Amino acid sequence: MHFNLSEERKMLKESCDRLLNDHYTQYKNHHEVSRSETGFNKKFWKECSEIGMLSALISPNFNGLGGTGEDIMIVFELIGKHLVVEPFLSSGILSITSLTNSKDIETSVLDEISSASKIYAFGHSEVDTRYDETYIKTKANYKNDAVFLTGQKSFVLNGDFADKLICTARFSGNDFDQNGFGIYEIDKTHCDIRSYNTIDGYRAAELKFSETPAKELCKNSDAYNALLETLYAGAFALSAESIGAMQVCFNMTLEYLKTREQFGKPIGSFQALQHRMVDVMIEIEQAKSAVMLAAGTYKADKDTKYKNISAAKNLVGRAGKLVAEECIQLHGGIAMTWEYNLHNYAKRLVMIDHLMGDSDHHLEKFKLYSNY
Amino acid sequence: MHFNLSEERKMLKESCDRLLNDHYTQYKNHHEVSRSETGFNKKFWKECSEIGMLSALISPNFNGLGGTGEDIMIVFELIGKHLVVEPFLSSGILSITSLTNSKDIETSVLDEISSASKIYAFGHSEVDTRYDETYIKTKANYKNDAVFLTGQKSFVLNGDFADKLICTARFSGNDFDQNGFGIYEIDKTHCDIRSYNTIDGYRAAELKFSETPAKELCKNSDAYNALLETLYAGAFALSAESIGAMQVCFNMTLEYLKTREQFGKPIGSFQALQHRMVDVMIEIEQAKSAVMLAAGTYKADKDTKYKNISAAKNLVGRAGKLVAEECIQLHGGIAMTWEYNLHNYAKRLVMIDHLMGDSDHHLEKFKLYSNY
Amino acid sequence: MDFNFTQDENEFRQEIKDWLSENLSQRISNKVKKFQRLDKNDYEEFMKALSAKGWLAVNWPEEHGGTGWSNTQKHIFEEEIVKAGAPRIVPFGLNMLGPVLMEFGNEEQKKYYLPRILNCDDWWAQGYSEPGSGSDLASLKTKAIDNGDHYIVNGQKTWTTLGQFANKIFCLVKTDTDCKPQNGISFLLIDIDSPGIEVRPIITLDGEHEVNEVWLKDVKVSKENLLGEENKGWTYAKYLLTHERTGIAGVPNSKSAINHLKVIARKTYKNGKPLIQDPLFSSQIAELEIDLKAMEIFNLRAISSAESGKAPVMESSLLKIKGSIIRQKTSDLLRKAIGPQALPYISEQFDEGWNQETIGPEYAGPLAKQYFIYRKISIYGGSNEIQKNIVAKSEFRM
Amino acid sequence: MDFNFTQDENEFRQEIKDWLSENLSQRISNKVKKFQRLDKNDYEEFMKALSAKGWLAVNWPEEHGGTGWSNTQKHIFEEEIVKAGAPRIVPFGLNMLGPVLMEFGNEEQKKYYLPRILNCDDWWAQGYSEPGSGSDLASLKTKAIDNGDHYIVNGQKTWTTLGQFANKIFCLVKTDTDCKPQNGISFLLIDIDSPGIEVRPIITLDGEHEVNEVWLKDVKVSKENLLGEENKGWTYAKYLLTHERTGIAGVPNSKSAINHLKVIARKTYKNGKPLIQDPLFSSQIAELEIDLKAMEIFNLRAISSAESGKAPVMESSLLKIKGSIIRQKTSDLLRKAIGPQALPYISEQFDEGWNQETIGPEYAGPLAKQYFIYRKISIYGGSNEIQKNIVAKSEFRM
Repeated sequence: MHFNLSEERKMLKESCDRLLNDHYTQYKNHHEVSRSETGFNKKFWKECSEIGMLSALISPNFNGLGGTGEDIMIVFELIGKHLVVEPFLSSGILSITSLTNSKDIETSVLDEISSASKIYAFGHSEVDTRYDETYIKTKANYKNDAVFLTGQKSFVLNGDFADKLICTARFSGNDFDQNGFGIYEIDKTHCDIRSYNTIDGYRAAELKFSETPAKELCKNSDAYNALLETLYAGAFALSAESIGAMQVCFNMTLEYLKTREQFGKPIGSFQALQHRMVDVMIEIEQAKSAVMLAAGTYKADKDTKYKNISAAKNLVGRAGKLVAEECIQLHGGIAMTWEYNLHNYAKRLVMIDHLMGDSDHHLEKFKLYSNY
Repeated sequence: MHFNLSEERKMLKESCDRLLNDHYTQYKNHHEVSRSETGFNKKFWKECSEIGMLSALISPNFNGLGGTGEDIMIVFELIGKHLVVEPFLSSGILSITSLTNSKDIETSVLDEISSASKIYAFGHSEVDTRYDETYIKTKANYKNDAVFLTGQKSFVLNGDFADKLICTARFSGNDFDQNGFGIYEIDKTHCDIRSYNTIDGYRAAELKFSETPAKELCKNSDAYNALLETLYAGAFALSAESIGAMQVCFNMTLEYLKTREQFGKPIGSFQALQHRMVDVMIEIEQAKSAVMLAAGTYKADKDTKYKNISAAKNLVGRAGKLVAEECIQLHGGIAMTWEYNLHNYAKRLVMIDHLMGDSDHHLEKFKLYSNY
Repeated sequence: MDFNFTQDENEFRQEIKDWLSENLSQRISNKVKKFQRLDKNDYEEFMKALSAKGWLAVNWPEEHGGTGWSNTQKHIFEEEIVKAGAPRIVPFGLNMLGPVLMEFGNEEQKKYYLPRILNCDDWWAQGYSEPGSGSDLASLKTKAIDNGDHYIVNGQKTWTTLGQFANKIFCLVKTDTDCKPQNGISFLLIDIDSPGIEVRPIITLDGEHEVNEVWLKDVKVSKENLLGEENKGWTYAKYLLTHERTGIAGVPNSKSAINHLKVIARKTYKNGKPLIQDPLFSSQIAELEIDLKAMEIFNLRAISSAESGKAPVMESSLLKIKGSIIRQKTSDLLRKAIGPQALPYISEQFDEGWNQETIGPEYAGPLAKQYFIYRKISIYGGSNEIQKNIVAKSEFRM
Repeated sequence: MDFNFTQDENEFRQEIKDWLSENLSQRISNKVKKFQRLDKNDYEEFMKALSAKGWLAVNWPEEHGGTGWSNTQKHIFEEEIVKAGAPRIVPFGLNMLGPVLMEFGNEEQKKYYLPRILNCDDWWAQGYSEPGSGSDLASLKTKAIDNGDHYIVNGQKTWTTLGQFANKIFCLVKTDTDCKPQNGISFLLIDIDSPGIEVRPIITLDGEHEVNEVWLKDVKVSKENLLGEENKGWTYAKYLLTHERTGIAGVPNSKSAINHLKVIARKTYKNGKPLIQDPLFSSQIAELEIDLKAMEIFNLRAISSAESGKAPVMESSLLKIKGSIIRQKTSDLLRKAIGPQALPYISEQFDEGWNQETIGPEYAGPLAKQYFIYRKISIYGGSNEIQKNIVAKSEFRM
């Protein structure tokens, strides 16, 4: 048993960190990038692909160079550390996972993604879905050999600038059925797209379809399984991302406590604040540990895998909120300003809890997979 | 609107406090009293009655001198302050409430209780009842004009030295039915009694009956209503008792923080401890306020009454645990010794949560009565 | 002990309600309820109406044009204006400067300034905090140098709420640096359009402009504008800070926020059932509601004890702490309730008259933003940590 | 990163299991599982069996008769003995004094004392804490006065765990009072039956006798029994405290406690359903279980980093804090689970061989008692507050 990264992975981590560091100078421009017309930086995205950050997310079975829990953890911790707005989650994790869990997928499709020549988005959440896994109202209408989608996906990360959209739609059963839905691919050009920014400075879109021609990727139990794999892959990647952001918050706060003076001494010399910093530190270490456990069992049987990812997402949700709230409070007024970078990390930490199931949702899932 | 006690009640409070103070010198002997053969102090009990502490719990309609929420609050805060083991709760609140909510009750019975010439106990909880209000397995068997009880009541406060026992038993329906049970009076001599001490130094008993002759006090919806009134009266009195005990814990801890030195200064000068004391202080004030609200609406419509008592019992449960745990922790080692009196208060605070519904139970009841 | 409002108090409440329903414009209360941005006119429209009715200076004695209301009446009034969705009554002139002027100002100052506050002629800003001294007033650096009949003021103030609308600012300045810091502070009343003053916006983490920095460079301030005595400003500043804090717990705001939360939890579904029926989520709401009910009584106890003449200093600090926790937890549950609907941020939604379709229900729009900005509640006006220090010092005597 | 135990480690675990099933008597493990009082023989029976097998001195190097095991092996061993319901290995001689002797003792002392610890000939007690110095060792007052070839010791030690069974005690004493407190401390090895020593019981809040006061009055201690150099005791004391803290989180104990909790929550009914299906209660268990799973990995990370030579000082403190919180929360849920069944306290239930009927299920008996006594976990061995101070000082450098 050991917890060290292999030499190879250390190198991956270092080269990615360097690239991200250069690009996101002072980590200050993620709002600008995501508010730009394109919504992401194409050149940078290409560079990420070139140093292997995308193929690190794909298993060798599909022509990738990674795809293990550890690879995903490394990449997404860095994404959290640098507040990267490029579509790693939507194209790199959600779309790739749903594609690789579909039938007869061609490796060339994945190559397009990993080479950054195509961007995919994944649409599942509808306006009322909240975190219900199979609450799908978008309709799939089969006519002869073709299928057409009608409905609305409200919270599609990077859904505006993606080339292709993968989404869930229902062809039978009631709105909650685990059966009777499929995963489909549709072309961006066939959707009514409304683009918006999220409160934490990322990019998403609401997509409307009306009898839009689609391509079936899988359906029924295959679709259910692929959907679960996708949602859990997303929850796992977000958990790792959260760790990166927590660490930045902690470091910024520690630095501030050492330099900011009140009543003639650094505020970090006040015992009440020190003790709260230790509480924060403990929860960050706990969250890290939970993510490591999920990473280590990412290829295990599904019950174990899902249980540990739900544990991680639950803990990361709780810890992320604690870190966000305590780091703001320990800073005081300056943390309330737009100018000071902390709020961007705090927002990301909290909003991660709004994606792919919040801490309450994953607590229930943990119970489910632990046979409570 | 005002929160002051009337002159009359101030006098009641002061005279009771004086009596209890004299008796429970240094508040150190409640274990001895409850471990004595009688289980309580007869002389003291008589004195309590003489200064009106018992009739303060009974409404003028039944020949008492009080019985309002405020009266009960005043008496039970003092009981908590002095860790009184005499049967105020069992005889003074639970039995009186169940009797006054029964049909055709004679005032003379209540006079016997308030004059301390008879002690009643109330038995509802069976071994598996937990806090379920109507989970009753003890059987009532009606034969001609008579009724006989068979079963077991496991957690009867002061059930060993009481003269009479009032208890619930079921004559029809399933174990959980709100109908089909009654409240009965039986004679102590007809029970198999096993006496024991509780972890917090009080006295209770397990009672077994087998075709024991009983007297019906009420049944069906009357019994259900009387039972709810009784359980809520108990929950309210315990909430007030908790406030008295919390205040003692807080004062002891504050005193200790001021006098105990470590690293060359009083430990109370450490900011981290000060801040935690403030947190404790806030929750005590909150708990007091919730109990006052419940006292003020003790005669209101049942939904309002029960909602506010459940709110108080929930908050007192949470606050009591916080006070118990924090006061021990802030003391350190000395609080772990039998010799130092704090543990008796801490134990009482925590065990109050095990009587008449814990904080989770009352949270659910609060939701019920608030139409969630 | 008596929990009921008197007949008179109930009638008083009805009078407030009736007046509000006629005099608070639908336009403004709509903006407030939708968390839209208020401009100077919005505030002034409502305050002028109150002023005309004689209800603006809630905390002032009648001799100065105040209401002379009891604390209970003030509490009722506050509850009703929050319920009605009124904008808040801007407190800097009315509740901060006003009482200090009455206590320590000279006759001319009182005669000149008090009516102007009452008539909304002046909009005062607060010049207390400085970049280096958040909670530590004694360390302030803005200096006023005696220059005959006037001072020359140099320095910087910050966290000046709504300073962009102000024409006046009251400032704590150092007039003596050779003594204990507390002894060298004076209290100046300054025109904000004096040459050398610049008000610069601070954009807060929600992207909004409500607070400001105020830069003072060689600003000439006549000695007539000194409040009270030179170097006694510390006393006035403390008087201002401890005066009138009955509303500090924010009970009416939390009440309406929890109601809002329950409405949303009824409209939001989880596993096919309203979220309010979800055992875990509803328990979080219920616990909060219990805490709030208790705090409401705690607050009334403090009000009632103030009524009988005791200054509720310790209670104010405890209520400020608990009040901030409850407001923040409510905003936390609000954002949690709506799940992914918390994600979209459409800044235009918070402009008056915006009527496009939202992503998700309209109520979802402000909730995440609100959660983040409400972090300030435990920071401003003396952070919760400072409040705890105050209580420890005054109550524990440690 | 690799989470799997190696083949060797798995075999090692099996070997431990097998040995325990044959060598740990049913009688003792029953007492442990029922939380009954252990006497000196119970401890020694198990420890002597381990000693005979060569497994007693888990943390000692092989040259001194230790196992020479890796940290991972120690961790596995610890897990298995907890699972099996073994009494704890009394640590005062083995894990506290032993390492200090090896590092700082002279040859004679090592030759004499180490084998006696290994063979359970000596039962050591710890003489660190004093009534006035809980967490503040520098302030201790027990004095040793130089009297030629021996010292005369006077003072009082407290919190001496299982001191009633000990025949030896190691004590920190002041040998110089004219210097900085830390510089005047010496480390003495003392026979507990020396004239002038009295061991008095401290009854803890659960009514049990596990800790003691040790009074020393004019106790003669030969200078041969000085460990290391005079006035260097502070160094040895710190060495002792920081040495070997991998088990500090109590992971195996919490694991078996949570399993116990889940078993009880399956047997206990609420509204006609097993309590483990109650959404609120099961969520509290699940959150705790998630925390524990995370802490187990955190603990393994610390062990693995210690394996590669880094002293996990900061991790030890964090694990001690979190470990105590998890154990205490588990004991809290255990008492909550059983409702009124937590009330009865029958002291005789905790004596060996007691077989009367209980009030409520047998497992209910110890749960409230355990909850109260487990408050000590966040107090002893350096309270959580002291741990936080240590982390702040060492990691934050503040």
